[in-house]
Amino acid sequence: MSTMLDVKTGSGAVGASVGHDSKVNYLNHVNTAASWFLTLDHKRIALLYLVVTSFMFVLGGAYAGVIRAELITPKGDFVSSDFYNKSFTAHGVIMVFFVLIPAIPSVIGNFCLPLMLGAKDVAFPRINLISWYVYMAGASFTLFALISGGVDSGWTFYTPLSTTYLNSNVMATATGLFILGFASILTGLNFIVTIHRMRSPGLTWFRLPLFVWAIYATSVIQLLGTPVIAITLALVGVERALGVGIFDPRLGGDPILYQHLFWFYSHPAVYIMILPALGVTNELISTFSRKPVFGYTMIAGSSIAIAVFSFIVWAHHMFTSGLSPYAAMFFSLLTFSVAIPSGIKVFSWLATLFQGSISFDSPMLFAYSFIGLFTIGGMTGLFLSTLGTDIHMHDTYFVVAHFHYVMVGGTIVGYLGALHFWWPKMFGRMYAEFPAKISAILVFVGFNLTFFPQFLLGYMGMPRRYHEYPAEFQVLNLFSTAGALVLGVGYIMPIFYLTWAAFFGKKASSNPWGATTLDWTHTESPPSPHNFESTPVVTADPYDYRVIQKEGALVAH
Amino acid sequence: MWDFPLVPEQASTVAPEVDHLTLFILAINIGITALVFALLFLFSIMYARRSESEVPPQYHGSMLLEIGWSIIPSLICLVIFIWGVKVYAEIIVPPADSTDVYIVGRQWMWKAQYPTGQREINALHVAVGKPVKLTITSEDVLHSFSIPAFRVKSDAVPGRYTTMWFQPTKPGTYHLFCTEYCGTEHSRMIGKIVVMEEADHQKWLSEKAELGDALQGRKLFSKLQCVTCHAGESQARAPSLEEIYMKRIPLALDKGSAVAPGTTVLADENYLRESIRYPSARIAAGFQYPSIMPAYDESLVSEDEMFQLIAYVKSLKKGQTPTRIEQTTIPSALGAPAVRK
Amino acid sequence: MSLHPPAPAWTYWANFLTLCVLTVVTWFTACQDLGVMSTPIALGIAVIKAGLVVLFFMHVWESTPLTKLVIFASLFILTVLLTFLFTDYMTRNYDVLPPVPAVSSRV
Amino acid sequence: MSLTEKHAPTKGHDDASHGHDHDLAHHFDNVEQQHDAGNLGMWMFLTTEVLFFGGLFAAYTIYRYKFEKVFEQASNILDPLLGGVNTIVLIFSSVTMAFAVRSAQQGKSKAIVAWLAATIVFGSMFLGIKYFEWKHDATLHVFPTSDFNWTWAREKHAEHEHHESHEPEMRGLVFNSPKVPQSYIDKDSKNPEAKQARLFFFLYFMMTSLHAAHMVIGFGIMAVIMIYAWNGFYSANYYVPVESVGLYWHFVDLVWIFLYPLLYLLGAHLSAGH
Repeated sequence: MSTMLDVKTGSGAVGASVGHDSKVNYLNHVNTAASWFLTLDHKRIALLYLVVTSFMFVLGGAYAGVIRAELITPKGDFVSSDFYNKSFTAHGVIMVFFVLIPAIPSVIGNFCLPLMLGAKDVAFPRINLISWYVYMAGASFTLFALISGGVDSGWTFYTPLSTTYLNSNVMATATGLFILGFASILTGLNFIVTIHRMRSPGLTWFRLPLFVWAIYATSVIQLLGTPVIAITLALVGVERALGVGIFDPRLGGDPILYQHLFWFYSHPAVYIMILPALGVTNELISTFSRKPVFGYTMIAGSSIAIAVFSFIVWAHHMFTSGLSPYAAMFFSLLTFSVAIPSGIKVFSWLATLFQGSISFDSPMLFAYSFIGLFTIGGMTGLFLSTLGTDIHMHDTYFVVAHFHYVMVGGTIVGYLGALHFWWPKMFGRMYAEFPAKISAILVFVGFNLTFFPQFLLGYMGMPRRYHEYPAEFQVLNLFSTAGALVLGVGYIMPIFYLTWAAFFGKKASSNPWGATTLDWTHTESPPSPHNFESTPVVTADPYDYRVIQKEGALVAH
Repeated sequence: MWDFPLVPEQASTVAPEVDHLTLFILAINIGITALVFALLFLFSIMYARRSESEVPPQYHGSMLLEIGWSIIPSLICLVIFIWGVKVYAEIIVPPADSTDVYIVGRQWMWKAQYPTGQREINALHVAVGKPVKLTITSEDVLHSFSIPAFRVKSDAVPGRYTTMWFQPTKPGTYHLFCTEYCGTEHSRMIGKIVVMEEADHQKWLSEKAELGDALQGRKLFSKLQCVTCHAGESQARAPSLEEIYMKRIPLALDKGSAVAPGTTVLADENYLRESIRYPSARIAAGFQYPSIMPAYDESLVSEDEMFQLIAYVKSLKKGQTPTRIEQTTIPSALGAPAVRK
Repeated sequence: MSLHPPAPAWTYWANFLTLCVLTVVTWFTACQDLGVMSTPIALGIAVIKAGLVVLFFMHVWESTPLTKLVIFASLFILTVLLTFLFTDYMTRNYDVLPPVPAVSSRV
Repeated sequence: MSLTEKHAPTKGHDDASHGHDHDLAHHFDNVEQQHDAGNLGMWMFLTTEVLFFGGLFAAYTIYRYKFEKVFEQASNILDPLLGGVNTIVLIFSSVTMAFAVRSAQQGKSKAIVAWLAATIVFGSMFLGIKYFEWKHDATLHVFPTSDFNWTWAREKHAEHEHHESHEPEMRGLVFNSPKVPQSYIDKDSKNPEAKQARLFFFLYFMMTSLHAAHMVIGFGIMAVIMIYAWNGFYSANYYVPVESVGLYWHFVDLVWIFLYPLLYLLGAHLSAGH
């Protein structure tokens, strides 16, 4: 009974449950270079991803710093326009393809999915490792492109600019992204098969933690969307190499077709980024309010609905680009369909908190931050799906602010929440709570200070991707840059205290938060190399906090 | 430093419409966001954990609530959508009496030309209260012609025309931006929209006047020997172009094509342009495929000249097709050229 | 023990012969001038052939509902891609809504 | 892409001592689970392949809609008879592949090797015919590079149709494309249909070469599987790799079944009378 109380504090005093000092775990059972770089263990592969995505995040953040520094003054006096264009391209490419898309599925998903399913590993451990190497190969090409001169097409590679008019490294970048696509596909494939085939006895679909549903929906999009961007980038490459005009109007091609194919992937890609974060939030809200997620079935269904709807709304990125007005109306109407499942999730979380027992540990602060920012990001999407207002706001800073609220305020904050939540499980050690709370607050405040002014800038008409801008926009841009500084501090802090905690933190118990899913109740912190001593048998719904109390299952292995 | 604007100038007839819709959506935004934040705050205070062994009631959902928060947002969205389409229709459909202005974008400048021949770069002078319809294209990459004060925007797509229109309501100078990323100097592809009182605008027009577009087009029409076939007679080898603009043209059915019987095409700027660049693409009923007309690509008819030809075809009234040997007088409807000072 | 009992060999040969016949049929019909119907006929035959390959060579005839769902999902998304693209391309040349009366009469 | 996830008994994680039977990787509970996972994984992979080719099919559909007549004329340049023969050759390789999988289900290792070898032979025959088609295409100057010439292609194609003289150029393996006279290049530069035809041939070469690349990759995987099969690696309990390469090969067949009418038969009626 009272173990939960002790365990919760995560202090070293929880001797009752923590006897793993001497135990073999996945981190210490063998420690050669080969055992890391050729590992087939999903947990170690997750850590490999953690290291490279963190590196990429810092790199992409540095480019964001260049952008914000340049925009302090209206004149282009900090960097040249060429370097500015290369900076926002690099920022976009790195953040979208190398951080946001893989972050939660490849790090958190890889680590938690088999644990949550009661499986020894993912279905195809070797393919899991291969996908990390494919990611590395893609990253190498792209970094090579950046180092050897950069690319200035924007992350969208719109034709005919990217195919005919630029002489920067479009080819190397496109090749990198083409390769990277396969990493994404292989991860998604692996997860779907794992969820279908590797569940523990008794773990029926509606007993799955909601994070698993979210990862499932994400994987479906990865599987069905990514090949289209791969072939589209291949066409861009071939067009550049051979001068075939598939997207070049001078040679009979249609540049709008490129946009169609590009957004057919890149709109669903937004949901590849946000769905896992939505899944993480379910876990956090439930755990820290000790209540089952309100409306489980609706939330699970809404994840799948978002995955399906994401494929039918892509042309809302093209309302001003010469799309037929009839198609514009069609896609505008469909776009609203995505709003409904997103709304369901937010309302359900509120209902989960209602009458809960809420504790404000740092992961919960990130979850709160996520709900707030995701709500603002989602609601401002209404302006952009509405035809009458999108015409004015399209390609302005309003759009920039909107998608940063969703992709950074949503995905990155959700990712930080997930890292703080599962860090004790990953490394068996607790981080210091105080700096974590400070970081959560700094990220929230800094984020809003950075991006809220951009809504106003956008409505004023400031176009995106501008190196110089009219003087009247300067004040708001100053706010934005100041906010970026705060945000930067909020992001850098966790790198230090989490890394420190991974090696020197206090020992964590197997279930410091009192969570109810298999990853917490049936594994050690850190888990043993094969996760479970014996295959767990599931007999109850995922979020039942009474069971935990009654059976004292927190410490039962 | 603190007097900076937060809302752009409302300087066109659609601007207030867009702003009303924006305010409506904003109200819904603020309402729901405030609700979410308030509940988060309230629940955090009311239900903060009181003891470590506390177990709250475990319930799993409420069908009524869940249906409620699916249906109500759907209805709100539907209202926003319908209103949005209504405003969109205003934004994209120009009034019948709009003045035409042709816009060509290129890296990194905007060229504007009036049917009466005036040309300017990175600027557009228009009269207050007069609707203006822009026909836009690009010579190289994608651009986007954006006037925030008018709440309108349209991409410039190479190889085809897009249109937009506005009716200024307030004299002044407003920003013109390129909002589609177009390469190194993208942020310098800016200009100004000068809205003048009508009398001032007339004065400006007469000062800047050159040979009218339609007249230029007429010269090209003779120079390129279009008149040889488009003779305006029923026995001519090519369709008459008189009063063809905005008519529905029945298309020729030819062997193996999937053109359904009775298919017509609207003879708008895009069709006229296509028929000059790719004559065989869509042939009027009664004429042979492939077209006997040579195709006029960019090397023969530039984008600027294309606009002049189209302006001429648009101005062509019944019986005005010139004979093969130039002898008719210039039709007055073409906007007689003012003499330059 | 065998996971799946193999299908009788003659089913494969019968399938092969049907596919060959259909190939000849599609070649023959394509050489006739069938006007607008030629493409639908050719694609219809291709769909039948594809169906035979999927059902018998790829054993979907006797596979789990999940496999069928997977196939349906990919074809569904492919159909969305192909058809939704046409909402743009097929309506580009329509009249853009009825023209509005002149401004002078509106204001 | 073979979803080979079986570990040899001594490899894999260091707990091979759990008493698993020989055919089972450590993280699976039983052979059915292992087989179903592999099978599902392969189907998942094929869905991505559908969408991979789907992007090209989408581009094809749009341009065919826009440039309908030219696409028919361009398609007419291709030989529907050779394409048809190739279709049947490829279908036959699918049959041999189906028998390879059938042998695997029965646990007959040597038969797997034989049927896979037959599949490679007929697959190679397909590529061989393809090679001679491309070689003919080279003489017609339809490769969608700057060398493309639509005027030349139509003229030479018409000559071929009249003289029925495919023979001389079929000899030898070297691609041989005579130089196009300047007058043809000038004619092309004034004819926008040349650009549209070039788009058709771009799509034709892109799709068929992507298809061919898939076949070559398939050969590689089959070769590896033949070695494993020869050494008795597969059994009636464990044949996921054989089944997966089978699914893959049938998919390659499926793509061709659609490419054939879309590319070769589109304009076949134009020369129906000759």
